[in-house]
Amino acid sequence: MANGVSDVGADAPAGGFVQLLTPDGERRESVTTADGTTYSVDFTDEEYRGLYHDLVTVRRLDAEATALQRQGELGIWASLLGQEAAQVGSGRALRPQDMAFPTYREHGVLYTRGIDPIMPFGLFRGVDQGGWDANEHRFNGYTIVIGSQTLHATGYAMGVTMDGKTGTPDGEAVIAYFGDGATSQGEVNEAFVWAGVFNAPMVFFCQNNQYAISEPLERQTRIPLYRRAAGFGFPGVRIDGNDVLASYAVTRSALDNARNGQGPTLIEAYTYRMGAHTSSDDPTRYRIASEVESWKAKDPISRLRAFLTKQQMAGDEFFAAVDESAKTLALDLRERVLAMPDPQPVTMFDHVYPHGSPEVDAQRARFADYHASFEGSDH
Amino acid sequence: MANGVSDVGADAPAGGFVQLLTPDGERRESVTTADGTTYSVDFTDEEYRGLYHDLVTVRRLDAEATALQRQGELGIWASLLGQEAAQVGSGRALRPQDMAFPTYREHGVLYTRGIDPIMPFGLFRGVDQGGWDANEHRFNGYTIVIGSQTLHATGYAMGVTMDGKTGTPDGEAVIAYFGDGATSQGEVNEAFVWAGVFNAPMVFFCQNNQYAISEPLERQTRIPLYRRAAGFGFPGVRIDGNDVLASYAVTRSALDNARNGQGPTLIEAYTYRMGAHTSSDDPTRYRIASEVESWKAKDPISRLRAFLTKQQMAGDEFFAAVDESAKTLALDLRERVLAMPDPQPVTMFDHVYPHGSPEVDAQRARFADYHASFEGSDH
Amino acid sequence: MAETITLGKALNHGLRRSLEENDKVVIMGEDVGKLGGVFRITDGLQKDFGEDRVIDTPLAEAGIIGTAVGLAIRGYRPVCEIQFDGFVFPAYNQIVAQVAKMFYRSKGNVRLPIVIRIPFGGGIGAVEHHSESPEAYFAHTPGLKVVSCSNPSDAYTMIQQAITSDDPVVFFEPKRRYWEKGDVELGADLSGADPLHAARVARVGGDATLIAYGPMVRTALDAATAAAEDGRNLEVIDLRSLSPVDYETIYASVRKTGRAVVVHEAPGNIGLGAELAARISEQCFYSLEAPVLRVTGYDIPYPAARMEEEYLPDLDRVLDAVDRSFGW
Amino acid sequence: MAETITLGKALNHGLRRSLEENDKVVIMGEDVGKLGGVFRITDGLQKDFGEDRVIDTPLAEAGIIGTAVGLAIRGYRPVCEIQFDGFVFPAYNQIVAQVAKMFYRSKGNVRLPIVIRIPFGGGIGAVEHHSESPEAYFAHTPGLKVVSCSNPSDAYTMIQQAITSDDPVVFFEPKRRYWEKGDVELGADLSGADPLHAARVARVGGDATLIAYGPMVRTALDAATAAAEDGRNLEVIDLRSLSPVDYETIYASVRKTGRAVVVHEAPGNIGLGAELAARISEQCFYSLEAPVLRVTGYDIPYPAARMEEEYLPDLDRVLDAVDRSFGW
Ligand SMILES: Cc1ncc(C[n+]2csc(CCOP(=O)(O)OP(=O)(O)O)c2C)c(N)n1
Ligand SMILES: Cc1ncc(C[n+]2csc(CCOP(=O)(O)OP(=O)(O)O)c2C)c(N)n1
Ligand SMILES: [Mg+2]
Ligand SMILES: [Mg+2]
Repeated sequence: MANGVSDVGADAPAGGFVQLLTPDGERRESVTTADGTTYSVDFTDEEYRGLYHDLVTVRRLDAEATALQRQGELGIWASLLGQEAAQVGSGRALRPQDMAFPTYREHGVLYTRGIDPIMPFGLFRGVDQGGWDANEHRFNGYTIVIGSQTLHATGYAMGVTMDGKTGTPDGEAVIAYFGDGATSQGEVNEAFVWAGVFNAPMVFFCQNNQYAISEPLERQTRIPLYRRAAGFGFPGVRIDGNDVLASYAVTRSALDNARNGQGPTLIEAYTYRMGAHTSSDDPTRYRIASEVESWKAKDPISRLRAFLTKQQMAGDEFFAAVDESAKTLALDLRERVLAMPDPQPVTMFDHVYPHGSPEVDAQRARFADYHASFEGSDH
Repeated sequence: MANGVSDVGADAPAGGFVQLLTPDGERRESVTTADGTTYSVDFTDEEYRGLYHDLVTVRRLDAEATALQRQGELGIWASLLGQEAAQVGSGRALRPQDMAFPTYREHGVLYTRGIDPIMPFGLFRGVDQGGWDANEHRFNGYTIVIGSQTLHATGYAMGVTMDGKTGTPDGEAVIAYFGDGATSQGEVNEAFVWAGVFNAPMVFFCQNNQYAISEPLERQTRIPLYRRAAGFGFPGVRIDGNDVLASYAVTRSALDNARNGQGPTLIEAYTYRMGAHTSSDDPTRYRIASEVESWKAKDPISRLRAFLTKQQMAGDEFFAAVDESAKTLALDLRERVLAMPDPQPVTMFDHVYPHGSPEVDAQRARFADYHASFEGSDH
Repeated sequence: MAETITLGKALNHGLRRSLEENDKVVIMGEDVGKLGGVFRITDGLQKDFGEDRVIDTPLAEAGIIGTAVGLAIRGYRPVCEIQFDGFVFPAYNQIVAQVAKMFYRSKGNVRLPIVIRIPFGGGIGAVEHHSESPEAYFAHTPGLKVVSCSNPSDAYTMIQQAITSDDPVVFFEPKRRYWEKGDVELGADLSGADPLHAARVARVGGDATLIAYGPMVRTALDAATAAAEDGRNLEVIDLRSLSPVDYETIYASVRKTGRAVVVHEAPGNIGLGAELAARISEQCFYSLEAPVLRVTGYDIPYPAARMEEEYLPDLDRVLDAVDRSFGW
Repeated sequence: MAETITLGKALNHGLRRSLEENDKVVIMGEDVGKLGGVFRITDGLQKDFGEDRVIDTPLAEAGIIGTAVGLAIRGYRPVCEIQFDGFVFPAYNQIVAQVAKMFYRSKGNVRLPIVIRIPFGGGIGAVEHHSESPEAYFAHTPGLKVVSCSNPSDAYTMIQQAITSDDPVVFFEPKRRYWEKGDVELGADLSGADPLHAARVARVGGDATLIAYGPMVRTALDAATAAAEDGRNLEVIDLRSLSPVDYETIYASVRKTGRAVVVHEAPGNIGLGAELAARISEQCFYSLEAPVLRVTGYDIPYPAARMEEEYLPDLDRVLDAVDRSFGW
């Protein structure tokens, strides 16, 4: 129940965080938090390289999306730049049976679930609003209204318990993603209430990227966010969100606690949004370049690269190959995004109700008639 | 910032509470909580007797209201039976310049503000919906939608700060009342967020009477409620809500902290709703008689009476006089409630908008015409 | 076997049967367990089906609906009770932005078979927030289906139909009619019942059409009885479904009678009556002998209990409107 | 001095003047400070008036409105920004149960001079929740006044009038028109302006009446221009106030033209157009040559951006309705 304030790395915020890989690429064997929990990872060289591969790939895909947006091919893009470690680490920590509830920024988590990265592009291009099957992908639809998905995740987790799928090492667990700004929403706090009362098998994963659009963290709280959990009766742990190993280790542990029947955990991944909030945003209006600069030194990818290099797990050839494969994937993505067909306008009448509605049917029919009346004219 | 878990009285819940007067009427000189705060009171004999007077009076008035409801003179009544100490103690702790935001049950607080106890009876009788001037009485309207008033109180407290009325011993402070059930509402948690971020000069006073209608506390939380505050960055203190001295001492201290610019405090008054939720409720469906019985032994009035007797501050004559004066007040209240005129139906069109509305005016006029058309008929 | 039971009891039976027939059905809300809800609609269900099927939730309406969404994604069929009409608003965001839209957003991949039960309307002498008629807020929202029952038999079948349906349904219960009795065929096969979205001609007549739903159906029927004494034969339509509305039944009636009066408790301005009047005016333009008239609550907050009788549409106001229609 | 500025800039000027003239006026919302709001409507105001007057709030809409209520009780005049239409719902409970009702509940003792600014409507190619038209949810609620501006000059005066008013006002801003320019008399005395609740005849004509508000006024005017080429002279009414509606202006027009078409982006079902159609049908029963027709959004969730042009009423659909009216 105690809060997981860990030993303080040189770059840690007051109160510390769990860090297994320093910005310089130094590996700490393990970290033990104040409540006595020890976090570590036990990866093979191949797995370390795999994480690097993921980080580079999701960053590259993100960059491609940013470019597509600038070229007018996407209506908007919510970049994950800077948050790759938080997402890849936590995403890789999920077991296949687990269920994730993202916001609109979890492209990295999506990728780690083995989902085709094009999946959310319909939404950002404006051809649909997501449109995927949450259960098929064990990955809920992107949720735009801040915080709402945390309640969905909690209800889903209650269902996991009701289905008898907790209490064993191969039970199911649920993870809900949200931002620092979201912690102010009533609904998110209600999710904390519910999760506590029903001992829901879930992990609340808060990516504290220091901003909610233009508003810095102190507009949402005067104490570190991970401490919120204690007020609801479950543990909160802060991690170095730019450290993929810490993100993996702590999320894996929290998920396993959940699946074993030990209830919820809040993880605050302390990170930074390196880019704009979305492509519509202009961060120069509210933050100074030196702040961004200082976070560059904590980059999640370069530290893993330094580590791999020092440990001689990988060399230039590997890094080049990873860049190349990421680029190939990105270019493939680009092509497929450009090829996305515009939806037939009449399809906007589809999927309003599972059982349909005579009213919607009538409107669809009138719409079709009306548009047919223009056929051949210059409309 | 630490939570105020105090030494544990024999009847205290796990984790303890601040108690200055035991159920047997034993006085503890002072109590020091884990964070080093010492709570005490320094009352004259007259003041002790005054508190007793208040407790008895508000209970008697409450009983009269219950009777009036049973006789069909009130539509509903929300009894404070059992919660007199929490309300009188905290209410007396308010300074004249302070502002209170009640729920629908704070008749005792209302009384301690020197307000005519008939004020809320229009609401319960159904002749109006409260209808008083919040600022004139430094006592907001009764709020029925659970939790909403906590945000109003927080906004008001922000205004106090903006007016420069904090930071000195004669600054203003704000108190918001709510129940254990209310702590689950998103809006209440948003009030905690706001109060923390804006360091609002306020006290959140939660009367944990163990039930939200039929639902016991464990449906709202798995840890003590006072600990919620720590998650938002301000202190939480639990008090023996049946001890008027603890209620006074801790509330006074928290209010003074607020007015001095030290920000918010959450007080959990651990108490018990001895009666039904409201006159519409049937508590036998969800709680056992022995539970109620066990709380009778912790009655807020009998312990103060025992104390006054032991300390020879008061004797039978005084107690009889108090009963008599309470009775007189209650009978006067009864008479005045019975004399409350039914509202003229056409007044339902009043006060929809400060600046009026042609639409409402037109409807009022049609209403008047329509009813005039029945004049002289047997309608 | 037909039994004569109250509307409240009929709902209780319908919920019980739904719990029996599909173990994915769960009931959730404030005080729905031991207490059986403040109106006892879920009386005895927790005892018989357990705390996992009939769930006393924390006191937060957004939480109730938001977790129901998650349970529905998981494959459950939550039936959520909102304690009173005036307390649905904390859940409004979840209802209009999530419940109503997830099927659309997911291109039909995610169904949310959620029923949101709301006791609504006035006439019980209650304090503020306990007597409101918020149905238009939901009926205006695409993606939600909205229904209201008016009698025990419909209560029994419609609640089961709503639970069986994969559409999200907001189910308005006429709280002042909870204690009114009627015959109910308990255990009857639902396939024989009227479809959930069909209106019903509750009384056949040829002179004018009264359109009502929920608590006002009784009022409309009483008005029709009174009008019959004056020699006016009124047709009464019980809408049953507020979104979508079964317009064909309405148009057929109005084309026959040439006059229509819509009755509801909710404020008139942009209420359901506005839509009905607009549609009827358009679709029955050449049949109408008089404009469609509305008898509704006034455009003021719901007043204190001692004024509610004058606020609520009653027999006299309905008859007055009928008179005005004939006087046009 | 008249200046040619955008609607967004006009609002900014109006807010600035309100902040200058009454130090009880405070602006609050998400990102309204340094960023100046996502649409820059509050640009520069925090810099000039300080963090106590222009308040970046935590990310919670119920909190914004709920604390505004408290500030108003304290004597402040909060102007709350809701970032987008689709994000007002977490605050819905505070708006309909508190803001709308406190004056009534308190028998006129507690005034809440709160303005809730909501950029609304579609046409900007945005993702879900950023293009909605929720005005009917508020206009149906007694106790709220609801307005919408359609051009820079109105934007400038109406925002000031709303802030000066003691009524709680929901102020809908046509976001797709933020960048459209018009002449504004900056600094003009408000007493010379149209009252906040008056509709305006935006174009005089005798053949049919188009009724619109907010973003659709431009569309209606364009349609009228196009119709003029076909020899049809359309009158265009800009409602400006959605609750209450200035019906006298509307009735006068429709009695003159005999035909009315209402245009709005919101779904048609129980939208503002329903009320207008119902009222006009009743009050102009003998003047109407054809039923009141409505051109609105469809009764579906707001679709993905690449379909929104077909969803939104446009010049062609308005003209089509005018044709249908004449064809009746
Ligand atoms: C209820 C609601 N209010 C406002 C918005 C507009 N909005 C979109 S993102 C955002 C900031 C979110 O901040 P945070 O939770 O920290 O997540 P981040 O974007 O930084 O990942 C806001 C205010 C919204 N989407 N939903
Ligand atoms: C938003 C809302 N939901 C439901 C209700 C119905 N209701 C009235 S009192 C109550 C229980 C309140 O419990 P608590 O906060 O513990 O206060 P208490 O009545 O015990 O003093 C409920 C559910 C309400 N008034 N408001
Ligand atoms: Mg953030
Ligand atoms: Mg309680």
